[in-house]
Amino acid sequence: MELLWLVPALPLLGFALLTLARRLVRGVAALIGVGSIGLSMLVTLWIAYSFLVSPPQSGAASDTVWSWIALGDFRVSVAFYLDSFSLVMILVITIVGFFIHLYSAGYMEGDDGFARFFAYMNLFTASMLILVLADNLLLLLVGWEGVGLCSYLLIGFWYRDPANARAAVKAFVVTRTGDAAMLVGFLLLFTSLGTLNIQDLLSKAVSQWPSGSGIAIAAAALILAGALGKSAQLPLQTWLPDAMAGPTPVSALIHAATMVTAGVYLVARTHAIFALAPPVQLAVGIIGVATLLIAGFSAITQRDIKRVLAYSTMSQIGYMFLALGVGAWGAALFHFVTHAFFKSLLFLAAGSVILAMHHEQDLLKMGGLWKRAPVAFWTFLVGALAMAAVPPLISGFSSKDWILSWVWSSPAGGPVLYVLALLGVLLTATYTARLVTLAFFGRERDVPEHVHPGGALIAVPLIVLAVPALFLGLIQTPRSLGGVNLFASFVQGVLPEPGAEGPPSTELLLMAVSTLVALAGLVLGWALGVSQARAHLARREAEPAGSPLHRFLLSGWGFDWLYDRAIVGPYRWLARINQSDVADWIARGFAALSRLLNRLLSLAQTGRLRWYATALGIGAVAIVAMVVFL
Amino acid sequence: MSSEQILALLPILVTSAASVVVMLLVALKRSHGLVFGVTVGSLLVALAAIGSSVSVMPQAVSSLLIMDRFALLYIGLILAATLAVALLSYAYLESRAERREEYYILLLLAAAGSEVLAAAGSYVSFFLGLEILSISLYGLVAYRRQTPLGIEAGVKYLILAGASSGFILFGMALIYAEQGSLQFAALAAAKGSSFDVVSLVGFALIVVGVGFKLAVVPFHLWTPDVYQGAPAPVTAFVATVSKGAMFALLLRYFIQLDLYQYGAVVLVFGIIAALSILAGNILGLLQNNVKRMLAYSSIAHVGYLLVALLASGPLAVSSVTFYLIAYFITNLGAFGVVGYLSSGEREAEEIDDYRGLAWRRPWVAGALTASLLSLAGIPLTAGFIGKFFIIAAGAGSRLWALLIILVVGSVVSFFYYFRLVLAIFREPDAGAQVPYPSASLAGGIALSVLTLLLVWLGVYPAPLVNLLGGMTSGLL
Amino acid sequence: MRQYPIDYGLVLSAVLFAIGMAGVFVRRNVIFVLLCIEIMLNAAGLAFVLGGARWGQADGQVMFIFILAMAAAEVSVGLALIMRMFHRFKSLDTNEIARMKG
Amino acid sequence: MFPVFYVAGLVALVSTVMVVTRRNPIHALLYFILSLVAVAVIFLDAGAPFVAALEVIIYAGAIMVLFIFVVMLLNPGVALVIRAREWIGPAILSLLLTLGIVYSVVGSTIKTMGISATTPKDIAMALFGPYLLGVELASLLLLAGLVAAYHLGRRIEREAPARGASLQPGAPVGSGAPSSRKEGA
Repeated sequence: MELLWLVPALPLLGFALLTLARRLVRGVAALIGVGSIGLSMLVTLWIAYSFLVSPPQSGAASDTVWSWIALGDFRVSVAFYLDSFSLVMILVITIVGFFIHLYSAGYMEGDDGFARFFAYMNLFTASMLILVLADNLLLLLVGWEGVGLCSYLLIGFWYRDPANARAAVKAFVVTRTGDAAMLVGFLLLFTSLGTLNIQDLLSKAVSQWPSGSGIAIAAAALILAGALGKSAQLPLQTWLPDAMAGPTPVSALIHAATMVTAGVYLVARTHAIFALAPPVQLAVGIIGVATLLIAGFSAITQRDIKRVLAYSTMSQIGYMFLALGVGAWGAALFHFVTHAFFKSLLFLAAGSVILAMHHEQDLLKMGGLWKRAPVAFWTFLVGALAMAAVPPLISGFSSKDWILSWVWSSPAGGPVLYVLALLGVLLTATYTARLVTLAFFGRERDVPEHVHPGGALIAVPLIVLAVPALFLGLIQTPRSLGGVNLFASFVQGVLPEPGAEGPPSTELLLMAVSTLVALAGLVLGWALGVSQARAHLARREAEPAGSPLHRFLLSGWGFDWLYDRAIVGPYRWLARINQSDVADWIARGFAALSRLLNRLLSLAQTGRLRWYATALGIGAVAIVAMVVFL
Repeated sequence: MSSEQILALLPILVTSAASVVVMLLVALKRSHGLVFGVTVGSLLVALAAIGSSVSVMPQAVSSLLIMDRFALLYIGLILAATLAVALLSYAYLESRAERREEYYILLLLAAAGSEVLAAAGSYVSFFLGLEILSISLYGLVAYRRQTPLGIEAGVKYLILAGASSGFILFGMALIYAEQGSLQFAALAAAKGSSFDVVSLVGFALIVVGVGFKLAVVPFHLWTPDVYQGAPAPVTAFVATVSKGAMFALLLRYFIQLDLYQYGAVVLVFGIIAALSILAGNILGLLQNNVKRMLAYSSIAHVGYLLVALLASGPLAVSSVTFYLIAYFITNLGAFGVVGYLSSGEREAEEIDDYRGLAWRRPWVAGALTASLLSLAGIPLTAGFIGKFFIIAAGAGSRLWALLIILVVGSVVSFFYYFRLVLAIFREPDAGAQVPYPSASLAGGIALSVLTLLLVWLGVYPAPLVNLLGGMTSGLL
Repeated sequence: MRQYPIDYGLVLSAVLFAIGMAGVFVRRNVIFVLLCIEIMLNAAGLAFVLGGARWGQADGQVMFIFILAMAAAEVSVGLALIMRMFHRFKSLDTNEIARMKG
Repeated sequence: MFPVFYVAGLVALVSTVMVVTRRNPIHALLYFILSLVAVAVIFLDAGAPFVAALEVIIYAGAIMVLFIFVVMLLNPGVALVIRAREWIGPAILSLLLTLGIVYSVVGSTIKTMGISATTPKDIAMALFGPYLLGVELASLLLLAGLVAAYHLGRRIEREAPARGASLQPGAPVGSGAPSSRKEGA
């Protein structure tokens, strides 16, 4: 474990090199940028190997690098903590991160800010690694803020467009709102428990606070607020769709390996505190399921391929929060792992599609791309099936099914949450199928003559990532499908399960139901995609009207009309309500309030000396009055 | 006066003697370079003199000045900040059609006044130090006496500072008439369990004057106007040294008289702190003038400092001082960049002047960005550690309401700090490029040292924290 | 020992101070504003001297002398600045110098 | 019953109100001088003859004269001829004040007032004993005033000379005044 510090240090070194040496040859910059993560990945693999071969005695190891702040009894060190949980995290971050970096070397080839891009990406990965390895809250905060800063830098990477800059500021400010509350939560923990060390903190909390006590609820709620911001959950989710302004590999990194999963990590890491605060834990589940549904509805109506994926991330993270809410910590982590692989795959494949489309992101203008960009198509298909949770090999199926079974059987779960989650499954399958249909099948609508989906640097990461997206589910399968339990047993020590599992028959039944629902969603999504594509073509070409029968057939047996009334209409309605982002109102309200107060207070700044002097007098009178009469 | 006392006073003596020497030099020959050299040299000597003063402290020099570790620490801070201001002023003054030499006399005198404030142990030295500082500042703020804004700022500052001096004096007079002594220590001994009403009113009036100098709500209205109208290096001085000296005095006064036990006093300061944080940050929100924006941000930062002051306990003095040091470095850096980019004819104060700075002056842009990040309290800067200490101290004293306001205010402040950062990294307009003056060596050195300190304190604050723990323990 | 009305003296100084303060708030002519500040300073000086008389100390009068020095310095700088202002703005009205605001 | 305090206090009060309410700065200044004299009488009455003298000599005699000087410079149009009815107020107040002084001088001496007078010697002992450092600091204060007033008051050269412009004689205000204050303090 002595090498642990190298894991974040290598990308950090890469960042430093790339920043200091400003005029690098492209190849060298790529070598440093990708190589630092690659080395970090190798170190991580070595650590994982030794962890598995000779696990540390207490199940965890920590490594103090240096003492950062020492003030009396108060001591904060730069120290890293490794247990099976953080090991899984760093494995995913470095592996997925490495392939995203590799892909970027191809994707960003012509960009002016090539070296700058890799510098930020390295810093981003390093921050995330610091976050998950941090031994104390302060260091965790450093990683947390670093992640925020890098997301700001990367979303605004193409800063010449003011819209991108706005999106960057939005992401930063919205997540900061949650961070502020989280900071207070950390302070509450620190002052009431007297330490910043996370493990000490958790054990003290468990021993000192009774379950359901006010302080535990307050602490959990405040931490949750921070997690909601970073993980883009209701009501702080609004920054995520706009964050698409950054280059596609950035989106992949934000959505798969870093940033949005930080909230999941934080809640899972402090799960002992959440377990002491049942109302907050319930809130986690409810927020998760609400985000899952709202984001799902939004995803169905989006035209921009990356926005669909963005909303899908929100809804998938919603699953993780739902799992956290019912106490299925391990299942949440497992969904994080599978999601990291299939979502990065989806984003990178989408990036390839976008390249092929000459930076066109409108789904309605695509179509028929399956034969023009075969690598992107097949890998995207794998990712999409994983996300839609279609059995049996696909990784997303195992993790989602694990979550669903716990939602049903955990004491904190129940049928209501289960039904809502099932609706989420339907939505997920629908928007995924619609996406695939619109992008890859049907007639080519506005596809350019020459299509360049990218070279080997783009194809290789896609193919490599497709493998875990397909097969990763095998390490943790339901009992009726082999009952492999590798993952659960690996993280068991850190992330216990919420209770006893239900009988296998129930599990089988649940699995069948969810599979059926997913399949139904696929059909629905396919139909939706076909009808929308046709409508788009019809609008464009304004075909002459034929016989009624012809029109009936052209409109797809009237299904269009039916779907329009029965499904699309309500969907649209829900989505329209949500498209203006109901929850955005809170953020906007805060901004508007600040603006209003600013105007009011600015009225006082008249520039007139007489008024300034009078204000001095008013203040004097007020203070004298307070001192005398209080 | 014994030789030990003279030794203890050495930093103040050197500073005041330097002002006289500069004046004599001006009488012989006007040479900007020479005067600048003497000023910088004497400030360095005064800094070195602190080393010899340490050997004889704590030392009460008559009843007026108390040269203890606390005073010497703040004197060192004041001298270092004045040195930075002097370095930043050279190029600024050089590019201006204006007499330059008087500036250094006034700067040295203002520094001397601040040092007296930091060491004041009685109302007499409090008053005299304050007035030396104020009157030098009248001259400095209005130094651009040919420009309407300079005059406007000067008149506003003079009238309001004069009125606030009146408040302070009357408050002191009331306390003196009631207590019969002008010394803080005697008051602390005599007051027993509680103050009488007259003394309380007197104390409230002193708070008005102190609040004015610290620019806290509701005495903050002058701040943006004076910051805007004053030359940029003077603005840096007003924002840092003048406030820091006043804060040192407030801290000593607060602790010596143990004002924590008076609910009303604590409440007054709590309300002032809360209002300053909120009003300062909200006023900065839509500000397009960088100097005014930084003025509003400094109002909020004094609010943060007051939170730390109210959080009594072993962390309070250290955390106040640490934050103050971080605040000094950060604001000197920010205002220093403004001064560094201001040319003979115009101040670089509009946000558009900073557009694309990163492409035209990457190092200066780096320094400004670092300062802004530190103001915002982003980790790995001095500002973050400072804010962390404040929050830790506040949480230790369970000042939850204030902490929440502090956090809300910080969130609001990100908006305007990052607005400026964004402008810095925007593509510069091809057509309308603001002319920046040529780079100056002295200013460049000052800015690089400040930026390095800012990062160093953010990454490895432990040595300074240990030092502060030792330095300020004498007060408790 | 006669009872000298120290309290009334303090009340008088407070009233004088208040009149000066009101003048600072009300007057627009900057010369008057400066004059009103002098009234405030003088009132404070009165309070110091009376305080010194109450305790039979010289300290109050010493403080008065310092106030005198400060008033002199402030007035000389203030009047110089007012001259500058008059030359530049052709007015002594403080409302005229309100270019910076907001 | 020693009404001196009350009489002088009343005069100070009324004349101060008049200062603040006048339109003509010269009138205001005259009222202020009266107010300062009244305060000086209070000082005298309270056993502080030395500062009473300083109040008249420096405050009324020098600082206010400086004010008058500047008002005259800036505002040559100010009515310098003071009309008869404008004499009435100051005259009545001065008369009252004089009566008070006469009464106090006739009716008693400082010693019999029962308040121990502070002699100039006491003050000198305090100033150059414990407050020696304060005197030094006051000299710095005056130096600051001197330099600031010099810089601000100096005439502005039209041709904007960049460096080493010679000292212009005839600076309108400021350079002479503070040094005279210094002697007084």
